[in-house]
Amino acid sequence: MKVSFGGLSLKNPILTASGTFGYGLEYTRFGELATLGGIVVKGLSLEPRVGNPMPRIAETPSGMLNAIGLQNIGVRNFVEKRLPKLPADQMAVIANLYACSAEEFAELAGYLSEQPGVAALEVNISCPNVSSGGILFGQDPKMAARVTEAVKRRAGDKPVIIKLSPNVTDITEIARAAAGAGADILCLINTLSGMAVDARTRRPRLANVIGGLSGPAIKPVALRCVHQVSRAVDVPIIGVGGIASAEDVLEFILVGAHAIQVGTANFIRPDFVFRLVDELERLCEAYGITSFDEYRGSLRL
Amino acid sequence: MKVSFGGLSLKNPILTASGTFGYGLEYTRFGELATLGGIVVKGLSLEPRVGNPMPRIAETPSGMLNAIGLQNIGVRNFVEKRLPKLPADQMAVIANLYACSAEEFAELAGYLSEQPGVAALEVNISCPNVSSGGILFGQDPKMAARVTEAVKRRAGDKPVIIKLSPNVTDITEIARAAAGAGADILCLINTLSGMAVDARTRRPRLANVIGGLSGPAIKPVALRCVHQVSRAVDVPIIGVGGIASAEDVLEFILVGAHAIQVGTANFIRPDFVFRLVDELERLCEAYGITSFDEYRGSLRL
Amino acid sequence: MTRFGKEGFDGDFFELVLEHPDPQSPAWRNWKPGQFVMVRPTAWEHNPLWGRPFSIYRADEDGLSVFFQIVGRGTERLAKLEPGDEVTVWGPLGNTFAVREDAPTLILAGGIGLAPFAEYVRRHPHPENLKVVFGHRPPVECYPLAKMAERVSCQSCRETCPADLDDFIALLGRVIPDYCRDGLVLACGPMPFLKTVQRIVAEHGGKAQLSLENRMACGVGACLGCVCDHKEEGPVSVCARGPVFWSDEITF
Amino acid sequence: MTRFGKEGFDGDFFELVLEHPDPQSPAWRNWKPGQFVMVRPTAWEHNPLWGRPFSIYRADEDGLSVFFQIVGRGTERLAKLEPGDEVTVWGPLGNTFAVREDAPTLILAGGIGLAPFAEYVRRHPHPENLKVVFGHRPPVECYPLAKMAERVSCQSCRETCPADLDDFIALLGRVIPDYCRDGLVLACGPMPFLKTVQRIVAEHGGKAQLSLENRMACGVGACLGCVCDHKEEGPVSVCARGPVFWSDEITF
Ligand SMILES: Cc1cc2nc3c(=O)[nH]c(=O)nc-3n(C[C@H](O)[C@H](O)[C@H](O)COP(=O)(O)OP(=O)(O)OC[C@H]3O[C@@H](n4cnc5c(N)ncnc54)[C@H](O)[C@@H]3O)c2cc1C
Ligand SMILES: Cc1cc2nc3c(=O)[nH]c(=O)nc-3n(C[C@H](O)[C@H](O)[C@H](O)COP(=O)(O)OP(=O)(O)OC[C@H]3O[C@@H](n4cnc5c(N)ncnc54)[C@H](O)[C@@H]3O)c2cc1C
Ligand SMILES: Cc1cc2nc3c(=O)[nH]c(=O)nc-3n(C[C@H](O)[C@H](O)[C@H](O)COP(=O)(O)O)c2cc1C
Ligand SMILES: Cc1cc2nc3c(=O)[nH]c(=O)nc-3n(C[C@H](O)[C@H](O)[C@H](O)COP(=O)(O)O)c2cc1C
Ligand code: FES
Ligand code: FES
Repeated sequence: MKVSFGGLSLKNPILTASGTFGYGLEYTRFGELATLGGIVVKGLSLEPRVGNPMPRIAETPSGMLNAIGLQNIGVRNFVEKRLPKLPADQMAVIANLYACSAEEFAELAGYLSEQPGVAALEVNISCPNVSSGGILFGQDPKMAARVTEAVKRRAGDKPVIIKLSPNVTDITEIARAAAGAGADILCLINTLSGMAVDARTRRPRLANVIGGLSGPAIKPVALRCVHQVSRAVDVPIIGVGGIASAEDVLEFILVGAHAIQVGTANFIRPDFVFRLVDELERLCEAYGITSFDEYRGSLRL
Repeated sequence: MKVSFGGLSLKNPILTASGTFGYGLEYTRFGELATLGGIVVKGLSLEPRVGNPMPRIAETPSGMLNAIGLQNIGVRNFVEKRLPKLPADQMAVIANLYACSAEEFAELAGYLSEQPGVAALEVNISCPNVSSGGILFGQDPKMAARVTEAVKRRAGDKPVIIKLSPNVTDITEIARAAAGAGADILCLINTLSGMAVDARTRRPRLANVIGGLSGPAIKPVALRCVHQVSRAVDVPIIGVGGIASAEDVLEFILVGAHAIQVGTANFIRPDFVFRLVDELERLCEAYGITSFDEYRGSLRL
Repeated sequence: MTRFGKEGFDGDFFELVLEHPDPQSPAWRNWKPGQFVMVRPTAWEHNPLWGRPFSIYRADEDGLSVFFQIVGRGTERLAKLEPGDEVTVWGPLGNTFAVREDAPTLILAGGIGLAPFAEYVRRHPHPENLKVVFGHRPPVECYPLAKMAERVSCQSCRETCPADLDDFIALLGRVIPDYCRDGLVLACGPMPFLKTVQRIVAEHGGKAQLSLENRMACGVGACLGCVCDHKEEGPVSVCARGPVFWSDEITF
Repeated sequence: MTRFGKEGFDGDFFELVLEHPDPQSPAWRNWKPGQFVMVRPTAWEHNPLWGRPFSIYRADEDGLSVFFQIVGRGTERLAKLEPGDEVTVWGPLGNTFAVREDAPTLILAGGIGLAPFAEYVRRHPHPENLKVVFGHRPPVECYPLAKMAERVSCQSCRETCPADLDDFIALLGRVIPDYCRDGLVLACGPMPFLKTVQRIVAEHGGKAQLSLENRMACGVGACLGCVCDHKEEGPVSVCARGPVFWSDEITF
């Protein structure tokens, strides 16, 4: 089940998605972290952040909306207090970076590049660029390239993963920009922009009004994005979006992903991702898949 | 339940969405067409079209993908053979226009503008512009404006509805372009671009590989789009995307829609939309909504 | 629309008996074998999204029933329905098999494709003109063949290994020609089976009707999701123009 | 993870009895009232998506049970579970109510907020120090109050019109102060109720614990979807840091 790509080497292709698995430690009572390919921790900023007001989450058909707003303990707290408790020598601990300017991103990268326990840096560019009036980094190829370069310059030998937003006219354009700027790996997709309201009380269901849609509902969009990007660029891809079964994992690999992340499905049951590792093994056997390298991108068109 | 906007006057705000209700006649055995606000017929092109190869549809979590590819009997066949059988004097028959160039769109509009039974023209700009190498009209504000103008010029006194694609970085930009070019009404959203594959056979589930995602899964995206556009332009909006209950109808009106369309939910049961009219009436009563004009856009932010 | 009773055949096979939606309506009083219904339990909410099409197996005062096999998510859930669970049913939908009272008629069924023929056989005024050839993988007891065999000549052929399939195809090659002169061939079953029937019938210049089982969403000709290629009319809805087609009308 | 039995109280109230997931584990052997479990039937697939949090009502060799009221989609479906249906349960989660054996302790419950106190009362070594004040809308028989009243003094107050609510608030205003000197107040119920308790306790300088019922997705402190505002720590997860908070620690 081992996979190696873009400078990352994983026991298996299963990672947890940022924001849905805390800092990993929340799940130690439900399974053995070391059995996973790795985990991506909640988006880290230079300073601790309090996030958005409540309510922050809403259920939707086969999915959910969140507007957590990047509440996190800050990158230093993470490195000092959480990272040492993670089995970082047995699985990949990937830091997810959240910032509002290319400089902040670079600073985060510089700091994290020196932490031996961190296997890679995942850059969340689905965040507003304060210096461009709130347009998201991930929605503009030039800005995406600038952030990628800035992070890459300071990341040392850590692989840099750029996590793309699906809320764009042409995701391959952003992917090309990030790849051109030196991204080692692309991760897609982040959440779709969505909203929910209560017709009776006339209130939005999220205090932030607009939030990110995730879960099985968005799987068709995520698969399409991975498929398109894997044909457009020559950079390995981590697929994420709606994965809720071993069958789903294979679908993402089939359209070109090297590894996948499980996000919202962690809420279906807390041991979901641990069970998924076993299920994937069984399913590969059932389908006669002996090599992910052979299977990857083998979609018959 | 009556609503009037943009030159349209409807018995109630409930329409059926293009491509999901045939030419209306398929449903006469399941309900009284005249009880609906109106119907939008399957996309019509100048000449009959055969559409895409099979398979064309796939089920997804709380949704579906389609790649019908605009199979239709052609606009003349529709006007001559189907339109006369519809109760066009008792509900709005809206023609949905499909073409691959602004000229074709204009020609369709010109022909339909002379048909008394047609209440309005809905322009599907989620189609590739052949003369621009396949970019969708709906993904470029300039092209969207050009099509709008071309149709508007030939539409006579028929209200022109521009139906927007959600597969864009900023839907308000396209909305502004269409509004600026004279659209009487905007309709949103068309389907999200998505795909599905079979991990075992390694084949795409749609012969066309990529298709359009619809159904309850996309409702949060549709609501967000209607919310954003209703704040950005001063043109009335028809909301569509995932509506599957009277509660959903109210949600769209709450964020600013004047009317709504029911698409995929017609497949839940063929009398769905007929029952919805009654349910909406009951729900308005339960929630004490006496005027849609008061309720519309009254979301408490 | 209706309520529910259920009779388990062996293993994965079920007769789902529903309250008859409307026995007195003209459409239902005149229904004929080959037609189908869309079935959708209310509890599905929007997942699975679509109803599932099933041939009408039986429809009388006692109820409406379909005979189905578990093959996926939808049928698995149908098999778990409990009496009292609400089910939406729409139909009768589609067209019907031809009946040529005096013509020797060969019925070819593959697996669950047997379902529409149960009533066809029961109704046929001259059962002596009918012959059923039935190919299947699960044991024959899973299917309602015994009842049919009381009225007409039935031959069944079980596939347990790939070689059996060749045998079955050879069998088709032997029987079909006899019905290609002045007879009628009717077939329902999986796609490869229908293709074989189409080929053999074409080779012998016979007349056959094939019932297709394309995936359906609306069931009423509105979504164009279920089309097949009609030689003259182009893509036509299997649900509305079919599900039964003359073998030489369509290309697969 | 577990299987299921169910006992309907009046109307919309149910005790859902599940096979105990793991009675011998240290976490379960040491569980205390105030803690909760996440409950999610397997058949939900991904709709509803999240498990639902419920206070642990009872947990012993005979099983694990929660006491719930139908308020929406999830609880409606829970009420329809049949014995044998598979349910995923994770817990015990969260923290617990304080126990001050010798302090006069006032238990304030609004509606279904009574659930966590059933076991609290049963376990308390000095029931004579406990008093329960219970506000509710459906008839009191819907709730498991009678059993509690065998052990401790209970006063209940039904709200049938808006004026009753004022009466209940007045009652709270009269009883709470008595427990504000050297006593303890524990409260669980709807948000407006908790706010009232918080205000009155603050006015009288007392100590109270409030159990919050925020919407939850993960239940384990990972998603940050359920946070409340902690005066010192900022937003904290109700599922992991709570659900029980000292009244003066948090702002609503
Ligand atoms: C007119 C008509 C009459 C039918 N009559 C009967 C009947 O009497 N009894 C009966 O058991 N079945 C009948 N079928 C087939 C039945 O509709 C399918 O078995 C059912 O829809 C499968 O649903 P599912 O959710 O269990 O399978 P899914 O989970 O949707 O699919 C499971 C597997 O079956 C395949 N599959 C599903 N539906 C079809 C299809 N329509 N065509 C080809 N492959 C498919 C899928 O590709 C997949 O591999 C009929 C179909 C049609 C169109
Ligand atoms: C720690 C904890 C312990 C709980 N203990 C119990 C218990 O013992 N017994 C019991 O019956 N309930 C308890 N609850 C509440 C219970 O979780 C909700 O009633 C349930 O999740 C509702 O699910 P639903 O799908 O039926 O409602 P939904 O359809 O999701 O919602 C229906 C309505 O209820 C409201 N609602 C739903 N959940 C909450 C919530 N958590 N907070 C505020 N409003 C909500 C919604 O806004 C909506 O108006 C507890 C909650 C928490 C967090
Ligand atoms: C509650 C929640 C919090 C999230 N927080 C982050 C985050 O901090 N950084 C990030 O890059 N993505 C974040 N995401 C997005 C997920 O990592 C993932 O890209 C997305 O949810 C799609 O995958 P899924 O459908 O499997 O959940 C969050 C998602 C959820 C549901
Ligand atoms: C099978 C199918 C065919 C469709 N055909 C058309 C079409 O011809 N023209 C068009 O503008 N939209 C078409 N649509 C899009 C719908 O009109 C609608 O915008 C979309 O499905 C979202 O609404 P829903 O979620 O209620 O289905 C089609 C949708 C489906 C599912
Ligand atoms: S299923 Fe919709 S046209 Fe046949
Ligand atoms: S429910 Fe996820 S943090 Fe509390």
